[in-house]
Amino acid sequence: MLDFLFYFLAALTLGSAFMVVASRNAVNAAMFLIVTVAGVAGLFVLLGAYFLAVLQILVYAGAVVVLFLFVIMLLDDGGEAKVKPTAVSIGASLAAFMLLLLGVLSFLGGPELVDTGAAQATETPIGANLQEYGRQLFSVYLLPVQVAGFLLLIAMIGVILISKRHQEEALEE
Amino acid sequence: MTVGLNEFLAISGLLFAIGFTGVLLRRNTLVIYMCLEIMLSAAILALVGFSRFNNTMDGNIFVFFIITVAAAEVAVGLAIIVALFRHRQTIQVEDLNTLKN
Amino acid sequence: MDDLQYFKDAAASNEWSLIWPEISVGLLALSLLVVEMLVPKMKNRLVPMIAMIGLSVITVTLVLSWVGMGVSYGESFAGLLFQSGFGESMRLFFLLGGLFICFLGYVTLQGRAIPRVEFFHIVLVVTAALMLLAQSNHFVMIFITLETVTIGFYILVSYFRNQPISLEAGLKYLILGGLSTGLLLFGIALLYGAAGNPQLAGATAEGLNLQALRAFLLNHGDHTLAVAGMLLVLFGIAFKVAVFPFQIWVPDVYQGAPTAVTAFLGVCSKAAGFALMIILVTRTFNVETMTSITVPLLSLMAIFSLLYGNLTALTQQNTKRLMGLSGISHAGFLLAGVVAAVHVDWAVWAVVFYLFSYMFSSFAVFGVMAFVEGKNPGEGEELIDYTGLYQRSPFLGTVLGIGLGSLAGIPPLVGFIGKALVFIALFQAGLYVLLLVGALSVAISIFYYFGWMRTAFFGDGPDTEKDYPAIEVPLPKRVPLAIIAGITVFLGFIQVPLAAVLGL
Amino acid sequence: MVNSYLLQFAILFPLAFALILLVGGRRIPDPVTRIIAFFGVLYPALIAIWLWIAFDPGASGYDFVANVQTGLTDWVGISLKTGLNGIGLPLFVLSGVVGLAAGLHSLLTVREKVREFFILYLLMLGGLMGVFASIDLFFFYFFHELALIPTFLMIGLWGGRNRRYAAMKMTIYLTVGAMLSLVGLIALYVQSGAEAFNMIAVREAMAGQTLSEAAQNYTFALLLFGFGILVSIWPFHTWAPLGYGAAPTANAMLHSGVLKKFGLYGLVQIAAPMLPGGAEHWAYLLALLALGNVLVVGFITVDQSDLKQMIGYSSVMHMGYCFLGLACLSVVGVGGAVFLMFAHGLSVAILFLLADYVYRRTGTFDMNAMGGLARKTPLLATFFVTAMLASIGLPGPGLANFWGELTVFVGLWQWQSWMVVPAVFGVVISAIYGLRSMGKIFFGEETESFQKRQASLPVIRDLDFGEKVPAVILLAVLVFAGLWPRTLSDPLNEAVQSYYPDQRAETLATTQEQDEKIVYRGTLPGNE
Repeated sequence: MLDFLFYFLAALTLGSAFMVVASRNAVNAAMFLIVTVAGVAGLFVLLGAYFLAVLQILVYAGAVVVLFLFVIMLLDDGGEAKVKPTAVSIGASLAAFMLLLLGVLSFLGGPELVDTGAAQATETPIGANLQEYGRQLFSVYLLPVQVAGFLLLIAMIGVILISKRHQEEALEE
Repeated sequence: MTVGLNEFLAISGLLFAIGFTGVLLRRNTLVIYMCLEIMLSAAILALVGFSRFNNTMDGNIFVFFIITVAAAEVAVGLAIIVALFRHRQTIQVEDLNTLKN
Repeated sequence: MDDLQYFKDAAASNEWSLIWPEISVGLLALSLLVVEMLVPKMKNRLVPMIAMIGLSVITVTLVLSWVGMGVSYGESFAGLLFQSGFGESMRLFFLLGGLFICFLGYVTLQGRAIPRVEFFHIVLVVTAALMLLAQSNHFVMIFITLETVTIGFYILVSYFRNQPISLEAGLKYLILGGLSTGLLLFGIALLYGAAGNPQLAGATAEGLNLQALRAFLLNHGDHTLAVAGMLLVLFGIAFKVAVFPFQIWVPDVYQGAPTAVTAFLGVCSKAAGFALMIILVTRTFNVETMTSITVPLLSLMAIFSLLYGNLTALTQQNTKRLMGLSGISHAGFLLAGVVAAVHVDWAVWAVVFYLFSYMFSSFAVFGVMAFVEGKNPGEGEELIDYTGLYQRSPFLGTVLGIGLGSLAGIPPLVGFIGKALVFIALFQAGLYVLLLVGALSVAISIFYYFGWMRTAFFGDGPDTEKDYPAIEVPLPKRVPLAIIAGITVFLGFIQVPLAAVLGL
Repeated sequence: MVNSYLLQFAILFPLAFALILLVGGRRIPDPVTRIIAFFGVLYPALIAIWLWIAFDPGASGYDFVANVQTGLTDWVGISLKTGLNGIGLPLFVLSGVVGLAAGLHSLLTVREKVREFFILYLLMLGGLMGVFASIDLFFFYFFHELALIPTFLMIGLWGGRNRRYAAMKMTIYLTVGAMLSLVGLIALYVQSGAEAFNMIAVREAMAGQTLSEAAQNYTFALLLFGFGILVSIWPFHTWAPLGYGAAPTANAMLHSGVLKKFGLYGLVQIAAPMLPGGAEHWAYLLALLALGNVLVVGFITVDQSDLKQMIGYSSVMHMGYCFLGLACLSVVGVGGAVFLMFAHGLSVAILFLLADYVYRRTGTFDMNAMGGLARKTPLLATFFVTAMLASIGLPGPGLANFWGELTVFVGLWQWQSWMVVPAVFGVVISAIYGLRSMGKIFFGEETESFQKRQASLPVIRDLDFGEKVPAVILLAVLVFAGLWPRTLSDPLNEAVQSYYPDQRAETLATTQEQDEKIVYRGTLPGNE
């Protein structure tokens, strides 16, 4: 059952990711992005990272993609159908894709990794639960949390700054 | 389940590759941005997978930070795209050609 | 009770006093927002002053604290940070950088209908993040500080929100920055996965900690995942420092960004990347199985950066793009120094010295650019706009001459010392090809730097149909530029102060 | 002890005065600028002459040694170590004297952008004093570049016709040469394994070991071609006449008279003694190139009708003799080369100076458009003839040049006898162009074009006091050195003997079976 779920989620994730790249329409792309994100969240569940799965759904599907959709509606761009990608760019992209694929396959074929599959964990050995997150984030990782706070602050300020309509500041001096 | 780390890594690698290809291939900046998010998701998936099979918590915590940052990045990025659209009425990459020699 | 003890232990290892400069800069950044609220009428004059004075005080205090109390070394924050002489000197570097960027921002933003306070706030936050970045010893710390810096730069590059050129540069930086973040993260994930693999002897639970990672790599430096991860991480950073072939974004972004931001990007962001390079290449990945890959790879990247940057800069007419392209060749020099540092210990200091020299000389040039440029996008940025600059403002002409001369590596300016140190390190490391390419690229760079100088100094030729106005620089604004130019000259003769800082 | 500080002050004074002028900005009125600049050029000259007197002739090593830490010692062993030995002394004196003369000349003649001119001039002078006073290899190079950069700027800003092209061409050539020599110096230092980057330490380190032949050869090649380009070795000489032709007089004097000797000095003091194997390997090629300087450039010189260009070419040509002396790698040859460097520096500086005087009176450098100047300006003619004869190397007033060339020939005779023939033929060439130029400018009838031009020129007068002073200073030192060479040749001999210990002895013993004792321990003129 779990195996089936894994393959189902994997197919879902990859397929919808592919559709994000392939779909002409930005709205469709965003929709498929939601599916991708949900698929990844599902995989998180399989990996026992329930909290991250919830976070992924909340932040990505709930906020990020909605933001995307919002912007797409707002901009109402004509779509990119008119401009076809050039042969060169397609070729380059395919080459890059093949290279990456090759890389992925080659390191998966490495002897060290094949063994790791044995390191199966049937129960949940690491406390990937909320309490453990709390402990870690507010003790060992307190400094990065503080920095992240500043990061969010400047991101917020930046968004307000950039998206304000041209309400000109009074010139002093 | 019989599915091991390798399978998760394969998914992650493929996801990364798809995202990367999208960044190179697409012309719509919004879609490019979505592809970047796919790449990030791929990295996250790899981290969570490793974290699970290596039995260490660090990877999970790292993912927490990554999601936080990604959200902030998207907000800033979309703000820039919207602001640019106001001036240019376009979000296609090839129209962004004011900067040149 | 158990939990309480847990937090107590963690709190004991978080020695916040060690990072007081970063905390002070952060608080200073917050205080700017408060000032804006409290005295909205005065903010445009008050805020830059507070930022600059605050940063100066922190800088002086930092230096005094070294003299008075010495420097502490070793891990702190449970291994998130690692205090070292290198970290201390980079702290000073970023403080000085932030200070001068505030000045440049003050000059650039003046007379523009654009909010000011946010600029200084973001610059300060980015500065604090940069300072932490240089002391990081943990991938979480590296990632979060690097991202703070990057997001800060997304905003700063597109700061002139009413100029499409600035927004366009911001978008380009955003996309390529996102790409590099992706590469970096995937690389980190692979390294983490390899290091924590319970099947391997010597696996570590702390795969994100650089020391633990290095201990693992000593045994398994040739592990496929580890090597792939290392390469991805290096490529991700290569985007930030803009070395070949990850330099494509540079000219556009440099041109579109406000001049103060271009300077910030060209100096501090680049320095951050190289600080990471030093931390990673010479202190983490410096195991034999990995250096056999990194040294040839980075050498090649350095060679191509040197050649690409210089050759493309030769025909460049836009000064901002010129600074960007020549910056690529400087990145090549720095990267060459990093490669040398793999073999020669003191070469790290050659790189840091070069960074400092690059900062002073670039700031001298950017400082002049901020005064020459006009208020409209693209105005006063072409080489031709510098025609007869010396006649129009002897002060700016002199500062420009000093800055460009130092960038070109001409004695007696500090840039020459930096280059010479890198050369010596390269020779000691046996990297003769790099050395020769470096020497060649110095010779090439003379063309465009001198071409610029020639326009500024001898620019009384036939192409002066347009009457260029004289530029008046009021005395208070001269002082920072004069100090920077003075340091550039002084350090060319006597390197004792800088050497003392680096020798911590 | 005090004298050691004097050496550093000789570098510091011009730089400090330049700084004062720079910081003072436009607030400093012109007369004050000139006074400051006057002391800036006077002090180094006085110090140079004082150290000449105070130098211990018996010292075979360095005198007046002082060491200042600049901060790089811990990493790469660089510190500002200064001192003079027998090879450095003549050149240090040369820079002081020529610097004074050229400075005085500019003080009286420069009219536009006075402040900028003297800032650059003083920078250049400080660099020059530093070049020959540095024991540290790094600062040796550093000061050379310090003196070089103002040269480019001064040519670009105050130069004559073709100045931009000349400045650019010079910049390219000299930068390439300088980079090559820097790489060579670094190669030398790192391979020697010395703890400090100075001549003494490197020499000691090199004495304790022998580098592989290949390493010696390529390191020496880097230095040879790097330094060679800086000294305008044939066929890399084309920048020199062009540059001197365009340069303001003071620049041409300082650069051709003193700064150019940097490369030769580097070869004599550093490259050849520290890399004997490499020197041996390249000596023959060097000698051939030097003959190219003497003959090829010599013929080109004869063809010149532009006075300044002609002097520029003749200076390139005479460098050939210095190279020839160096290629001998014997005490006699090298000693002669250094002595010739000194003498040539003075004589070429006078010639450039006098060329400027001629220009002021005739309004042209074209020798075909002058004539008969001797009748109106007998003193100028006397000076010119004297200087030209000295430059040719005839005995008499130019005794110093004569000693130098003669010694080079002696050294050459002992090494490759056949080369003496073309070398002496070179003297004939220089006699031809020298005499022709005298004839065209000063004797014979005034040409028509000159007569026409005179209408628009001020009345031609002979040298006034201000013009006499620099020329007299230079001539006096030249004559003094010619009449009493011991003061320079004794220390020189000491230094050269310790650096070139019969390197050729073995080679020659087999080929010529002569008594090396007499030949190679030969003494320099005035030392009997």
